[in-house]
Amino acid sequence: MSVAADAFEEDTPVDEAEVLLVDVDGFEGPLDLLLALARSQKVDLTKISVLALAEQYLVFIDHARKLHLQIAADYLVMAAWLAYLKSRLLLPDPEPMEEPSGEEMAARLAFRLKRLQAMRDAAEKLSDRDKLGSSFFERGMPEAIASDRTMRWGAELYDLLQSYSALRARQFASFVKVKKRKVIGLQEARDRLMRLIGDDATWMPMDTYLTEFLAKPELRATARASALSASLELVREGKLELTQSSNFAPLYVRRRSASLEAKRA
Amino acid sequence: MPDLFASGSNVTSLSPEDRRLHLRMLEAMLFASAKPMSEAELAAKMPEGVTVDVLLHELQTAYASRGVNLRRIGDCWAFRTASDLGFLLQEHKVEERKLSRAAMETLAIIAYHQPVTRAEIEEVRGVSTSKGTLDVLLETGWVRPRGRRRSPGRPLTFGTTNEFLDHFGLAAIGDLPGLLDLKAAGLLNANIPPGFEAPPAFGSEGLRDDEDPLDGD
Amino acid sequence: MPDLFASGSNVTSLSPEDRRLHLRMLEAMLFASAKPMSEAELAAKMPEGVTVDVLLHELQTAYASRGVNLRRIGDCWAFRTASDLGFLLQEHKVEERKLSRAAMETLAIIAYHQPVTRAEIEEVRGVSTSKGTLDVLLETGWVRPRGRRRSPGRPLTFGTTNEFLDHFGLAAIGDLPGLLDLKAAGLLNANIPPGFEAPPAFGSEGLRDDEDPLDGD
Repeated sequence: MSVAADAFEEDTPVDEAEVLLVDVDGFEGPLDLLLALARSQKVDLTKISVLALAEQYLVFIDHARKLHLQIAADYLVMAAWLAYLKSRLLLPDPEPMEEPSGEEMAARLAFRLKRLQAMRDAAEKLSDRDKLGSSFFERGMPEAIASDRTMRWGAELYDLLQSYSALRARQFASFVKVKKRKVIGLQEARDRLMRLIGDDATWMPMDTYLTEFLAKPELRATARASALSASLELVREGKLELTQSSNFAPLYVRRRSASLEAKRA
Repeated sequence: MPDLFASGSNVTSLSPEDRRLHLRMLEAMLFASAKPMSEAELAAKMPEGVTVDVLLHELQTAYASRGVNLRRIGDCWAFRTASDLGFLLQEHKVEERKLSRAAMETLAIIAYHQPVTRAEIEEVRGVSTSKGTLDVLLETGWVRPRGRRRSPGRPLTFGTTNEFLDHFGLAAIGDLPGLLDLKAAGLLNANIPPGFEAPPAFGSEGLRDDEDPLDGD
Repeated sequence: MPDLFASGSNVTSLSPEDRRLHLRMLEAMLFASAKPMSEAELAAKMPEGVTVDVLLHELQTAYASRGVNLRRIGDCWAFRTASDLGFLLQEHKVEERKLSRAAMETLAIIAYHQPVTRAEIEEVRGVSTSKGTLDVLLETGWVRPRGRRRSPGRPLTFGTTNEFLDHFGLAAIGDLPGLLDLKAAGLLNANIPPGFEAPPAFGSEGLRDDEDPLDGD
């Protein structure tokens, strides 16, 4: 519940690394920054100069970069877009193209700024309203004469959604547990091979030494993989020999005779 | 519309506006209070020198013929339903009871996975569902047996009712948020493994291919 | 004392006694319940054929100048104290959890743009909605999923509830402050409305309608 409680105060930053100077300054993304800059032009939002605004924004971002501040990607995307918009506004529009004209792009941006401002004003007006429980009140003594009582089951949609998501979240956890397969480690495979092969210098299929694992489908892959890796290591150390008649044919293994001789010597 | 307060004053020393305001103040306080209020309590909130008892009697007279009366209870005052209309409140004494967590979860599973058998519910919840839980849900009227699964034992399948949609303000079962929606709304914190979306919620109407009607047995 | 019900009837087909009884019944039910009651709930308790909405409007007018007002809340009605008397009732004040600026902004967008999808909310705000913001709004009970947009992916749409109207003292969504102005200005559209003027771009060639040439100084 602490997450929800925090959200009442402020949206919680997702990642420390994303906390940037521009965010620290209290901006909630490029549009918010643009709106603040537009207001600094101190004119009616319908009369802002989008070109001047684009320049202000680019200067702001440039300044932040000179201070070697990390700037979130969406601010940079907006900067690139505004630089493009600027060029479209300054240069006469070329032949009519597929994409909207500079003027149309500017109008679109101005519209979004005005709409965001309108929603902020609306939020403020809502907050300022007389509200239930603070300016006006419900009946303090709702009447409930007891007798013949019927029961009504209370449940909100929120409760239903909350239960279902909590339930599913629990399952994701167990889902992850299932994925944690048993793995035969390299060391385990190596010890096993050495132990089972012992002094046997006859060629035996590698699988012979793995029968116990191969019986279990979920262990087959890991047992083969680690046995192969371990045997390669043992070959390198001069303790085993491996052979195979062709691609994908069974792999044969035996104790290396040289080492046997060496041991006997 | 004639005004309740337009005339009949017996407090002549005050301007009509003041008198009107004082009556409104008393009305509001008596309405919002969680218990009957004494004259002293009321007077403490009124401008000095207001004769509360005179005003209260005036209000009492005004409300005497109404659906709600101002009643004197000991030395306190409270609004009460007119006694001849008590029969109307039969349903308001309804006691609202919260569903248990187990019942809420079972309801959610039935809503999202319908048609679903009891064994399937238990599999999703990971615990066996007590008989009482399903009974409670059937009692709410939000859940109903839909049919029988065409599988060994022909178990009953459960689904939701129109009352369920009504209660939760949904136009159709398909309007229940899916897992991605729940996650987007911040309700689901877990990572959703790929391919683990919510099962498609089927309409509560009609039987599925693997279901038989209830009266078929 | 003049009687509230003595005249001004617009239900002439009924006897004055019947009309008076019906008004009393509505008063009693609405006074007894702290929660808003729907017209359907009220009508269910009334004799058949009674036009509840006419009577409710009549009651509303009668109570308009009183300490307690009858408020319409969507398709529901409830008695609430007059908001200018809130100062008397501070002891009943409910501790209100303060919504963050982001949550308030999101709530306003949902209220004014409903039905609205999460992607549309994000488009208006210019940022992705943090996890938990919608969750908090759903938990307040002021916001609910309404349905799904008929577009690719069938995203969930959100809207406000009757509790939202009740809390902010609105009779209907149409009463949201400034709603008509915003609509007229095209600011509730997803797309730029026709005729929304492109603001003058500095340094662009040629004069605009609102400019005069710099003549010979």
